[in-house]
Amino acid sequence: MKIDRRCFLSLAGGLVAGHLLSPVPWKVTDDLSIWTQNWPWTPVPETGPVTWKNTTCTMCPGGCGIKVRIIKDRVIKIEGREDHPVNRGSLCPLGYASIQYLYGPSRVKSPMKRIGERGSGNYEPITWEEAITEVSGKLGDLRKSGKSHTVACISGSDKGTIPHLFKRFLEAYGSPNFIRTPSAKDAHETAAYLAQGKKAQNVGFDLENAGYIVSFGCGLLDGCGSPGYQFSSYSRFDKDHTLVQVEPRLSNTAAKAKKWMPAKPGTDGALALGMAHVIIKKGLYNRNFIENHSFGFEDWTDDDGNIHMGFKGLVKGYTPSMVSEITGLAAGQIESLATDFARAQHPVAVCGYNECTVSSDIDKTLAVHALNALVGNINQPGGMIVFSDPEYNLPEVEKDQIASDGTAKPRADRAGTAEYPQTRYLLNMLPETIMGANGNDLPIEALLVTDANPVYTMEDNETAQEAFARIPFIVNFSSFMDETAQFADIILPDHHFLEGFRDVPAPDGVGKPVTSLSAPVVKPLYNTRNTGDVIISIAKSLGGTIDASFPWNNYEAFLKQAYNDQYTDLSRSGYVVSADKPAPWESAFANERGKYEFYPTMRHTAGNDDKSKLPDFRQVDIPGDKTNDALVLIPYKSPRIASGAIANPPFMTKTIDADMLKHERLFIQVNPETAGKLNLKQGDAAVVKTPSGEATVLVDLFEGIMPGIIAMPAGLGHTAYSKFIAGKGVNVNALLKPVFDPTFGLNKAWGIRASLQKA
Amino acid sequence: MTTPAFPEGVKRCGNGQFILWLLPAFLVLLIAVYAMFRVWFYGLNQTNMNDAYGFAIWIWADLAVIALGGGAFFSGFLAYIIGVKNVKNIINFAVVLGVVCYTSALLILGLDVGQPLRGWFIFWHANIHSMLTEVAFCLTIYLGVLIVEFIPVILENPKIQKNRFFHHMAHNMHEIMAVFAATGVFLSFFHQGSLGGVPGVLYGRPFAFREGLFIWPWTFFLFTWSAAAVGPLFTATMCRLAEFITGKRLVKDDVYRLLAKISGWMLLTYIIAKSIDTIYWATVTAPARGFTLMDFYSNNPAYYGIWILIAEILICGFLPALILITQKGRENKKLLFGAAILAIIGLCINRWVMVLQVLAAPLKPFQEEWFVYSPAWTEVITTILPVAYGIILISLAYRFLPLFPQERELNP
Amino acid sequence: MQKIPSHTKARHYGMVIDLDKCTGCATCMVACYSENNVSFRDDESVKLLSINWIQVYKLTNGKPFPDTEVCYLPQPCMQCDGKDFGHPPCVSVCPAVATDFDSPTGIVSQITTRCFGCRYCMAACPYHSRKFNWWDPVWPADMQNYLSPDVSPRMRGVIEKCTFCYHRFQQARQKAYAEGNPEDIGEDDYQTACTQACPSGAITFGDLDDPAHEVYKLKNNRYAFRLLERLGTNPSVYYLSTRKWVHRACDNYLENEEPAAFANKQA
Amino acid sequence: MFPFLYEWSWYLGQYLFMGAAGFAISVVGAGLTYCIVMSIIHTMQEDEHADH
Repeated sequence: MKIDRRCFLSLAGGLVAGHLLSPVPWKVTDDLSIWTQNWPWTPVPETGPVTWKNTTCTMCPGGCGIKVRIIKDRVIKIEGREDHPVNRGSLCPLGYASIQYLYGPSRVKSPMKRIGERGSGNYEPITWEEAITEVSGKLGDLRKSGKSHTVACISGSDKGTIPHLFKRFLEAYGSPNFIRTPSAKDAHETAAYLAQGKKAQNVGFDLENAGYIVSFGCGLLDGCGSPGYQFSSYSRFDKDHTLVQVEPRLSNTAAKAKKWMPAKPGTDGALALGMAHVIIKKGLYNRNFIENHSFGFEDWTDDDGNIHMGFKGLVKGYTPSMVSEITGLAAGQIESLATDFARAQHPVAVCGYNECTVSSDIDKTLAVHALNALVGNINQPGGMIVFSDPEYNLPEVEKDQIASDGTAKPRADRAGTAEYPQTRYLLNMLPETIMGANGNDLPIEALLVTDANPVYTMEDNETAQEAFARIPFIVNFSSFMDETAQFADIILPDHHFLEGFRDVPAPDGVGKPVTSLSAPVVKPLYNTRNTGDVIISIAKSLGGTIDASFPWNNYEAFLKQAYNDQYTDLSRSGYVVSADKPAPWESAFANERGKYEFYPTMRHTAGNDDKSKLPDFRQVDIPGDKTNDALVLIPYKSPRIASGAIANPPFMTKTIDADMLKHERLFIQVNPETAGKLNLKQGDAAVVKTPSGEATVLVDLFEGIMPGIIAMPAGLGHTAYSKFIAGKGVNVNALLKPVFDPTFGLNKAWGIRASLQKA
Repeated sequence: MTTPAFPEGVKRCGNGQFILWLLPAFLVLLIAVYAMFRVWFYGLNQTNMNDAYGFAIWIWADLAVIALGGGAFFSGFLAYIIGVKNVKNIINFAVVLGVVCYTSALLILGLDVGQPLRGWFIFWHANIHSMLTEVAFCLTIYLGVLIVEFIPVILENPKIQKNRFFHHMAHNMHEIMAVFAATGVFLSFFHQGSLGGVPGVLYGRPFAFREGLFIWPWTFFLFTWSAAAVGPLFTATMCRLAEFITGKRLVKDDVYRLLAKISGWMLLTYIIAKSIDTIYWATVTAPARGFTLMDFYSNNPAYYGIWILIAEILICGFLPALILITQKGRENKKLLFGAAILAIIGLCINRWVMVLQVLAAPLKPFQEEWFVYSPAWTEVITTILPVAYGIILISLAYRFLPLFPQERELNP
Repeated sequence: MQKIPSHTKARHYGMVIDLDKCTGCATCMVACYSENNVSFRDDESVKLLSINWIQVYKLTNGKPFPDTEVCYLPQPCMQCDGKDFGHPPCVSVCPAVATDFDSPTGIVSQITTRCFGCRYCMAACPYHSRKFNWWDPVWPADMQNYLSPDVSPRMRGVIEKCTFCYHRFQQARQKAYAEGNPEDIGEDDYQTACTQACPSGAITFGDLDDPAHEVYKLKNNRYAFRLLERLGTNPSVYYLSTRKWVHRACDNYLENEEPAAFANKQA
Repeated sequence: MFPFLYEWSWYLGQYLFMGAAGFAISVVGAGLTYCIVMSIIHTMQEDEHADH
């Protein structure tokens, strides 16, 4: 048969019809839908027996106990540990999301050596042996050339055995430069030292037993301090509890407070003095404490017969009407706040712990501490608690001549020098020092960075970055590819906290001496090592007295020895509370009078008059010029943005509200009244300019912010990590600038003058 | 030009001109098909829809196209069941238009679902409570009916007629067309209605929600009624457009006038019912849920506010209805088709409002802002696709099939 | 829709969220992502494209400084009972029975492998609780390792939503069966991930009909109300707030109307 | 759609809906079959005529 067109068509038609009548189309349709239900690119998680393991979260200094759900060596979920004394079941979003860091794209998977420009992120993997040889070789060379004191370590904390190992290493090596990153601890430690006489004390607040909390700008419910502790305390509040928030912006804490008192920013000290004025005037202070355990309340006469003004004399001038003028709050409001506070059960005044504005104003901190002293609520249930770190049971450091000489040299950050004798760490000073030095004589030749991300977190960020760029050799111990890691020459990645051991003492702001243990719940996923082990290895390869100062085979052995007989408890229950009760008044104060000094006699001051010793209110002159920069920019903390050394994991960024971030653009909060004057509408693009820098932002009209003030969230504007956080928003630290306290060197700035213009 | 492939006794343009005429339509079709495959391959992220606008321009186009394609069922109803003879002169064209509209509608539905390969679940795992299930069933079966109605028209092509079987087939199908038409009317009634039910049953959406009869909200009946009223006007308008393009008269004016008269009265009754429905909704249904009428028409970011309601009911409702029911209005062709176009716009506005404004209107008082959406190019081009595809199919049908029985007589 | 099997005790799970307590920290959201394998993308700032089973909204009273107040409102799927316990707005519209009302628990289910993505339920839900998978979910690096086997990851093109952590109910029920007392699912045996996670203790979960459960007491609180209650959706999620403006912000009222909790006061 | 599927429930609405759908399909199907059969018969009759 000849195949003509007709024949072909009928054949084709027949074939189609035949198939249509067969089960083939039905089968294909069915199979296709089954395929869509099992797409190979949609993961099917493997199932298996479930185990739960307890450990401690170290994503922030909060020290929360967590329980980890594990299936077949896979970490499935993290939840708060109900039986942990810090967080009692509560846990912040960062804790929940930290599994994303374990598996996430920003992990550093092996030791790395930089091959590209600083900040370019170009690294090549090297072996641990190579890495340690390189680092110890460099450090050995410096030491030999008499430059051991030019090695510094920047650490996010100075508590716990890992920072201790670094301190110990520097001591044996011969450098005084262990530097802690700025935090609320700076002011609290200093104030506690000045009033109570003991250095390096932990200052916490017993929020779980407090009845009336006056918070001077603390982001108690905004994710500052120890969120788990603060949230769990708050969760137990009932109608008899009162939280008063003093802050110019309606933060989450202010929104949940019984009373929000929007005092002008930077006037908290005056308000505290005003409250003291009312309390003293009405005689509502704790007579027992004032009479028997305090000094300098009344005017006093020194051994030379000079009469000095007491605290009472100081606050005499701070009448409600005068304080009202300074703070912008109504006089009646101030008076009733003071009265309610003093009359309440377990009143406590809290300040600091607002990690995005590390404003370490010693006067303000002393004034707030004094409020607690006035109502006799120091080391009392529901009060301000002061306690020491656990003491480690360790052998002395062996020092050779180089070590002794090196450690005796002045610190590169000028802390503890004649200039700032009462301050322990002054990281903010470092950039200036480095930039001021000439190229051959750098104060820092090598830098070790652990648990910190100063390239991101430091204010006046651009200068800080320039300074870091001048440091010839940077070693970073970060588990993640953060901004500082991108500056490093060598990265020696630590384990994720779910993979390694570490102790977690004295969580930020927590009113009890808890030490927790972070223990591995899964085997290390990548070629990482515990930083403790790495330090010991470096020490060993440097040899000599340095090696001799580290007689441990590994970090675990060191940890066990450090905690000695407490270690069993620590590893069994995951935490120890080192004292049931805080030190009683009789033994709490370590100064020569053994009393709480309202008049801090030890205080290092420029002049020697009473007013400069006493916590008088001194307005901080923030950077910027008043006429051109008519607004004031303050950073704010959101519980949905991790603003510390560690950036947001994807889950947290997912929770950020649409009025905070739009694609890569950040919103700046502006009062509608202010915006009206500037002709700005909701969503407008605008340029914010400060003496430190400028950025393009979007305008968010928010009634809850004081007119004239503009606020930006801290924790965005990262350039490193992964695409899930990098390039989103603006780093507020790049717009801020520190103001140094003339006698303490600490940063007193609570904001910066700024201008805002339509882009 | 005439060839044996063309209907008997009519003139058609040359092949070159015909291809040139189809070229732009083919171009649009090509881009639209590309967009379609993008959507199928990459998923609905290729559109600008979001979680507030789960339904968007496609669903509006779908509803509008089905309503306008309603001309097929209603003229079928008039021609075969009521027996209005004169309608038969335009019924073939109405059927072709119907086929275009309904195939487009199904195509859009296939495009709009997130998992097209599971689309058949709507039949297999049917939830009979869902208006969408009712739509899917009736729509699919009705499309079958339309194709059955279209087959004899195809078979009437002179070349095909030479085949005796097809000749008889065409004849036999014509014989029992009333049965098909009746089934079609039955199905159409339900799917036009259930399309109205789609928004009407949404009791979580007070802008759309209506009380009703048994399981059917009032929108069910309003949608059917409006499709029946405006569908034939659309058929007539498209026919007039074809006359304009071909430069020939295709149906006698009395056919237009007849359709206009029927549609006019239908439209008037519809718009009265719609007004009553709107008033009841504005004064009883919505206030019971805490809404005033103006809540639905204020702060709309598209600025049209209450005007959209005025446009729909007065300008595109009562006005064309009043024109069409008066003899003078029908006598004047410009007025007649002006009114028809207004009515068509009115119908499209109604479907627009019932799909998009329903989703745009804020519900939670703490979210005062309207949800805004602008379609992506993929959505726009695939929404235009039916037009291009319609032009092609209708052109081919016109060229090769005897769509207009009066054409020979009118163009000697 | 379905008959309750006679051997199973009918429960009516619901939630009470204290808005005066909620701090807007979003821990519930993150805990939910982690519990339910919710996917994420690099840009999540467009909330209408972002998958959240529970979403925290920010409400303000609109008053100028310093009388401004802010209230946070966490909103999961309301698990509406709809008219006559069983007809939530979304369930009756789903053409393929991919979502159903589970009478034994009062929970609205979502079968993602059944759903073909018509999004009619999304249009039906006044709360925007239903989220569409516009993209294929991707877990970068080794993140697939943290996925929980209890909840199937969803594929592109389907709707997903809060299920009140139904897998936890199943686990509790299994445990109860294993212990030989299938009826005995206590309040603590079944809690949703967000309830457990809330660090402020603002969320309470349990059987709304069981007087022994905390939610029973709380839902009868004078200041309890439900979101958009007047639509007749009959949600199983209750909110508490003593503030009138919050009540007003959560439902629609004509000018002369007052929220129920405050209208009675005057009478 | 069928009683053996999960979503089937034994009640009037289900019968009405599926009944109506089935009815419409049957009518159209039957009509079409009738036409085809009749056309075949007619064509064959014609062929017989032609043969004569």
